[in-house]
Amino acid sequence: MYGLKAIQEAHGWTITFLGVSVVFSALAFLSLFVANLSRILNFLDVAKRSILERLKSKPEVLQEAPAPQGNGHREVRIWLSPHDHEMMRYFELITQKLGEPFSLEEVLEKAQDRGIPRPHSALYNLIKKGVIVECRDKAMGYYCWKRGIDIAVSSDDKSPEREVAAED
Amino acid sequence: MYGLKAIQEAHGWTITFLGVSVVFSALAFLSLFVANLSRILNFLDVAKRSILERLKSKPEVLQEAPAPQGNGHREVRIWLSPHDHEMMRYFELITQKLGEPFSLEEVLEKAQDRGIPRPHSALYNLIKKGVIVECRDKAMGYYCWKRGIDIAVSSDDKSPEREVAAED
Amino acid sequence: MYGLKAIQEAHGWTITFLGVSVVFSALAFLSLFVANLSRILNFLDVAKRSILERLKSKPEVLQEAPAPQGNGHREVRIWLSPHDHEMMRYFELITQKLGEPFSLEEVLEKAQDRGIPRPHSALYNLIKKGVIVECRDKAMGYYCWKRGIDIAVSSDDKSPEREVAAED
Amino acid sequence: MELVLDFLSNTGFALADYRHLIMIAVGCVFIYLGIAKHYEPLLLVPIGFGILMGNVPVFKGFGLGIYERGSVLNYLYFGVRQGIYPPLIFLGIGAMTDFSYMLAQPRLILLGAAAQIGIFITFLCALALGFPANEAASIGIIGGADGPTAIFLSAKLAPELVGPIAIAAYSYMALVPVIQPPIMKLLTTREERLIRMPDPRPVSKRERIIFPVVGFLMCCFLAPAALPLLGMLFFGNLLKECLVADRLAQTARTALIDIVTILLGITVGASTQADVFLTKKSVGIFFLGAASFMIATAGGIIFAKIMNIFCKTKINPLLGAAGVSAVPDSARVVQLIGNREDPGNYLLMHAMAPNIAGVIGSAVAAGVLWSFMM
Amino acid sequence: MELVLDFLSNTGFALADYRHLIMIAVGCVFIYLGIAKHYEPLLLVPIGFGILMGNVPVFKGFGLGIYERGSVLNYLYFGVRQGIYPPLIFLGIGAMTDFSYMLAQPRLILLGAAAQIGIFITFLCALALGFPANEAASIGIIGGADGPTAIFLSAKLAPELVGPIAIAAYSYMALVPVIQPPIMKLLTTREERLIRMPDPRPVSKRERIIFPVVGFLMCCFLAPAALPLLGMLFFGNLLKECLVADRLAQTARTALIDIVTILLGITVGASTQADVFLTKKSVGIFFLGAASFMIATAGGIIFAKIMNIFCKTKINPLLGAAGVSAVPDSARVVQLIGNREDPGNYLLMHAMAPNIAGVIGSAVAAGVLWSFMM
Amino acid sequence: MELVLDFLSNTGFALADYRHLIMIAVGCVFIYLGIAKHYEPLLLVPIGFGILMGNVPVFKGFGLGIYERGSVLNYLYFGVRQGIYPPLIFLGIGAMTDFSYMLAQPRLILLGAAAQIGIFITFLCALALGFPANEAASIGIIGGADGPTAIFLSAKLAPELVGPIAIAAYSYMALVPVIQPPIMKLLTTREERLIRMPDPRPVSKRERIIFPVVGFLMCCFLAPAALPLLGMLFFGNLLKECLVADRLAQTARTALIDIVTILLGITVGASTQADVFLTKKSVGIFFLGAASFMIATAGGIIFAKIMNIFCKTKINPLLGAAGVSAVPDSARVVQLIGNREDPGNYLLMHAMAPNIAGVIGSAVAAGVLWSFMM
Ligand code: NA
Ligand code: NA
Ligand code: NA
Repeated sequence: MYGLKAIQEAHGWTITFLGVSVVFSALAFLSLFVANLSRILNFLDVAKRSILERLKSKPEVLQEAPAPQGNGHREVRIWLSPHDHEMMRYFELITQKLGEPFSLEEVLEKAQDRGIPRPHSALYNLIKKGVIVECRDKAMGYYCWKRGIDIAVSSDDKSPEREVAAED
Repeated sequence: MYGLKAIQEAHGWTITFLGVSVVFSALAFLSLFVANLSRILNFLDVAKRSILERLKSKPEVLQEAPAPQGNGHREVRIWLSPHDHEMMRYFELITQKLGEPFSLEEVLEKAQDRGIPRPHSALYNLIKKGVIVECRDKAMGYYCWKRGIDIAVSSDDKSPEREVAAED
Repeated sequence: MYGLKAIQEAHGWTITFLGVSVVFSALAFLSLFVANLSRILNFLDVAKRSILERLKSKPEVLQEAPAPQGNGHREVRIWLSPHDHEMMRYFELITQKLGEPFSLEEVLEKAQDRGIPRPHSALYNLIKKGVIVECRDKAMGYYCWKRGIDIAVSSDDKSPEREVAAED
Repeated sequence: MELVLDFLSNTGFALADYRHLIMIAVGCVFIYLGIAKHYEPLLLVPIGFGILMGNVPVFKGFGLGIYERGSVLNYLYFGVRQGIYPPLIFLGIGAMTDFSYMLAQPRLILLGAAAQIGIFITFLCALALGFPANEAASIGIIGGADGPTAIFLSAKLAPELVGPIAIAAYSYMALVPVIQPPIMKLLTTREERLIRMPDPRPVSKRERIIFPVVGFLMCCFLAPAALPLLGMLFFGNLLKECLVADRLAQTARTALIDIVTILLGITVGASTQADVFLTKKSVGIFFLGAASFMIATAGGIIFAKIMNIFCKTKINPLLGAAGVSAVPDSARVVQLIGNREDPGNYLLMHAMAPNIAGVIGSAVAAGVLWSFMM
Repeated sequence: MELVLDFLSNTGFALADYRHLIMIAVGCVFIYLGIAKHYEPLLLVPIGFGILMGNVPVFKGFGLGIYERGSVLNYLYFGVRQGIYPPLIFLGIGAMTDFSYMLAQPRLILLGAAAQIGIFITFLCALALGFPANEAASIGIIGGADGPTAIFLSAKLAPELVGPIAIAAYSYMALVPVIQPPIMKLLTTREERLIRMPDPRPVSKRERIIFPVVGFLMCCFLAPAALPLLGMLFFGNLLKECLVADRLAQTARTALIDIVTILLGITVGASTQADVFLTKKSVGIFFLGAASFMIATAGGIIFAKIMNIFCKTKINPLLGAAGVSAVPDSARVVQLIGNREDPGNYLLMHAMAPNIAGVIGSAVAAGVLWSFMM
Repeated sequence: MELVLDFLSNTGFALADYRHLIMIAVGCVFIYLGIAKHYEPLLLVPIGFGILMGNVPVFKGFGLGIYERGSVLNYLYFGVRQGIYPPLIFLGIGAMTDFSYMLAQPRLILLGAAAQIGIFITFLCALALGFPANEAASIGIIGGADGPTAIFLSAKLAPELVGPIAIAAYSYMALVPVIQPPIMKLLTTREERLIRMPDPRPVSKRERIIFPVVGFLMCCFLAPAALPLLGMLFFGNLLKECLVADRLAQTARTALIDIVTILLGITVGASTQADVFLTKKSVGIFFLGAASFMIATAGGIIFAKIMNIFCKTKINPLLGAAGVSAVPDSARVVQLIGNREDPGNYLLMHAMAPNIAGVIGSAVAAGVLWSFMM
């Protein structure tokens, strides 16, 4: 069978109509979703921040490690911006693999492999804040995570995430 | 069954005779072919060159990008030796992967990985001839392919391919 | 079926008893073996050394390449400690892959990849003893194995293996 | 003596006929195009050598040919015949592709949909020319310009046509720099080709992680039959973007995809055994395949021009041509053509958006076609 | 028109019911935990996405579902169903694991045996709750805290439960930092947690080469059914330690294990198809699995305390908790808890000894259980 | 109680007899030779450990042994039994081997042909000793000194002999530095051993690309049955030399060949299950295999001496010994022996020519033998 008759016999028109519709609607849905995704996320961020701001007027701290349990070791509280806190989580992940104590060079190398943005400055921040310290007793030139500290996340910092996103 | 009788029964002699013949003829053919391969290629090269030489006496250009279409951008014509032209094609392949603008170091590294002979001098040639230029407007220290030029291949150059082959 | 009856029906108690016994005995055997492994090896080493010591009082050489066959090339005999000899075997393995002549840097890199302990000092030893020499006739800056020498293993050296083991 | 003659009559020299020689020549051309012209070398070289391997004349029944049970090539071909290799390749593609160009410019996604019109028009043409529906669908998918999708669909619908369809698809994908430019110039004015696109906005990490999950669910709820292809594509991309599973993404985009590409290339090539391949049908497939590519290119461009009627910020209609997928060749062609008119116009990264959308689009189209043929 | 309706009735939107949505939510939670919480991301992300792929609603009989013959997922699932993937993963684990911590402290090996008590007590509980013996054994092995072993045993004994058992095992392995600490604190005094362990002695290269050979023979003479798992584990380790075959070890611990992990993760995830997974049995499995983990943790700790009665050099009983394997998470938890009490107490490398012994122990336990069910 | 006894009677300790112990000792010797003596460690270590795995005594019918359907080892052995692994290894070898030494010195190719005489003479001897033709051919191929080829041919012709033949082939390949030197010294004079070869000419890139294509067609037209092995060998080499597909060559010579080597080694080792392996036939195979190696070595050397009668530029007859393949060990032995006489005589790169030609030669010989046995 040939020609239009063959097309009709094989439901050619219906299939084509449905096929084109499905392809277009699938990609149109995707397009719509993508177009609004950043808006949705931004909205959620704003909502989260406004709630946090309201909370901050009272307890001043967003997220906090469990309170010191009377063993005298956890007297230091270190404030990190949300961005630094996120970076800290990444570096924790990396150092878990490398083991402690770790060399900064290795950590930076891994961080670059994983595409973490601006690892040098992030690592420098963590050292400056005292979250990562040189562990002299164990091995000169190697670094450890500071034990016995509370990490608190402050929200009054400007959120640096967008800047980062603009770069990577 | 044992002994010569077993051999005969299993067509041992025929198989051995045929086997040895086939192995020898296969490798002898290969040997012959290999022995003459470079001669054949050289002959083809010479033939090609002599034809090109004859053509060159007239149009002076072997291969040419499409003529400038009146948009004023394609006024420059750059002459490359066949060898440089071949090198240009390799580097184009590499930079397609790296994206533009590219850093020379990355390009050289890739070129070495791929075993391209003497990449430094080849790249230097292309920059000297102006085929690759520093793209200052985009990113300092990075290079681009020069747009709006005609690449022409000259055949009057001595063919440097043999020298290269002698080295790798 | 439920409860204890189901357990009994399925030979639950026997399986559990046997299972726990087998797991424990397997790991206890392993534990015993591991605990004694180093002792066994040490004992074998001591035995071997004492036998060698006794032999050394006579022939002075443990292991020796076949004697020079009158071709005048094998007049030099080089004494290596067992440890250096082991190192030599590793480097031979590496250089077989790299081909001769080899660059020291490449060899060291490979050695580090393979986790050979303290490759720099080992390689330096071999060069100092003249087992590896610079091959000036072939390629400046590249090294070869010295030809025409006899390698002899001396046992009067302190065995450095334990020191090494203590480090890696 | 009889044995000698018997042996000689089973050498390739005795068994060869003109069809083997034609196919061997075709194989050599593939290898030449891949190596000397750099057209999709990662596919043309394996397929070309596969064509040689499939067309060395062998005695049938000996267990050497790709269509004989128990031969090595037959085992390796299993992954083609059952559609296993294409999803694994999609996994690798997902793990190496940066979707952020697409996320940054959602409206360009529609161009990737428009170019799929080539698939369906070719499907209709094939029906009209008398091909049965399952073969017509497999032929149409050539216009998707996506090798793994074409192999997957034809393995499911018309297994005996996998060879010609794959060869046609990869040939035209390799010839994208030859096929597309004339159509692009014909359908656009110089003014249109000079349109510059605004820089894409940066895309945050969170968006890039959420997209493959939601995108997968959206597409596969609409077209469940696209599951094996799109599932793996989006999964690969999630592995890449989530960073924490980077070692898996790394393997997926190197060892895994390379191994599968080698096996797929060599067996697809070998499946072009002369007696199966050199038929009238193959000629039809090649003609329809070419038409499919051209219609797809035109579809993308024309749709971009239609969008320009409604959009304030104009789209450079050349980008429509990138909707046929053929990643990343057609994007590169767009860049090239745009660059010729205006050396400062960098279209490449914009063209990646419809390019990747085209991959998704043709996988969805394959899913729809498949679900109708069952 | 009929065709249109027919098509629409086969989209995911029409076919979905609440169970699909539950499972999709579960998949998203897995992905979230893996990416945001860094819980075993190499497994939770693939399994999570696999759950999505297995629970996009598809028409049965179409050849898409993981349990339908001839579907791509079904072919990839073959390696799970036949227990082929787990030994290959063990090969990679062997090639990446340093056994020397265990060799240095042989008495800690026993802690790895003690923690396997969880397997057998759970087995008894499951029997008592009415599970047939083969299912009870497969449920018990969850307490081995070792994904590949659990998948291997349930593939052999109760293939229809592979999905829930694997999901339970990996969930709890991911939740080790949540499950173990309270039990560890409950069962130890502060003084015990403060015990510092002496530095492990160095282990020579010869010991490290001889161990995998002899260890393999010992374990497999006692429990031959552990052969596929332990053979590959010790073989991988021999490749690593012998140095001369390092390129094989290198591939085993990168490309090979990564490819198998991807395929295992995605198919184990997809095997949780809603109608197979959301059953009363699964609920029972999850409860028993949790119990199994807790009992195992307790078993290791209590055994360490018993050993302390007889040993002169005391063992920090926290190390007992590392006997459940879950490499290396439970070792890390031990380090963490020990560190909280005494920031200078480095338990991690000591905890690696029972951790690895626990892997061997649960493989032996799996062998024993398997041999009784045949 | 019965269950306890039943269990105990199924442990390895109860099931073991002297044959298992012999084989375990053999496995340990293989591992020792590989690790301590550096003899072909990439093969001896996996095969040695495989021998251990295959000879842990297990209850037959339980689904653990390599010859039992459904066991993990049985699935992995599939690639050996069907001859799938050897071509994949050849692919990797092609992608890592530099053919240019051979291209530079075509006359040395003939030495690679001459050494194959060992295959055929051994074939005749085996026939004379009463082996049936298919087994005799499989035994003869041991003299090809090429593991994958030997496994491929015996998998096709005499599957039950794969174990002993592979073990014999790899043993003698590992022992090349022991077997060859005396023969080399016996058959050559000091003057001959002192012959220095002229430096090979440089080979252009075009030659290196054209060779694998034409070489493949030539060999496989003559001996079509060598297609799976030679096709993959030349294909791998084309991938390597064409540069544009380098990432595929890179994977073929690392991840792919390593994975296949691991699986082949471990299963070939395990296929030496005591009751199948320790037979009179195996003893015969080992004797004939050794003879085969010696004849092959002698064949290559004598042929080189014959060629010297006709050639102006003399060939160092030691190079003939490299014709037995055993890449690159026999080439290294040639270098070593040549070096002993004259420390300035670098024969290694010359020896690579007959070495590689020997690989091609034995694959052709395997093809011819196979085609006669069908
Ligand atoms: Na497309
Ligand atoms: Na465990
Ligand atoms: Na050979």
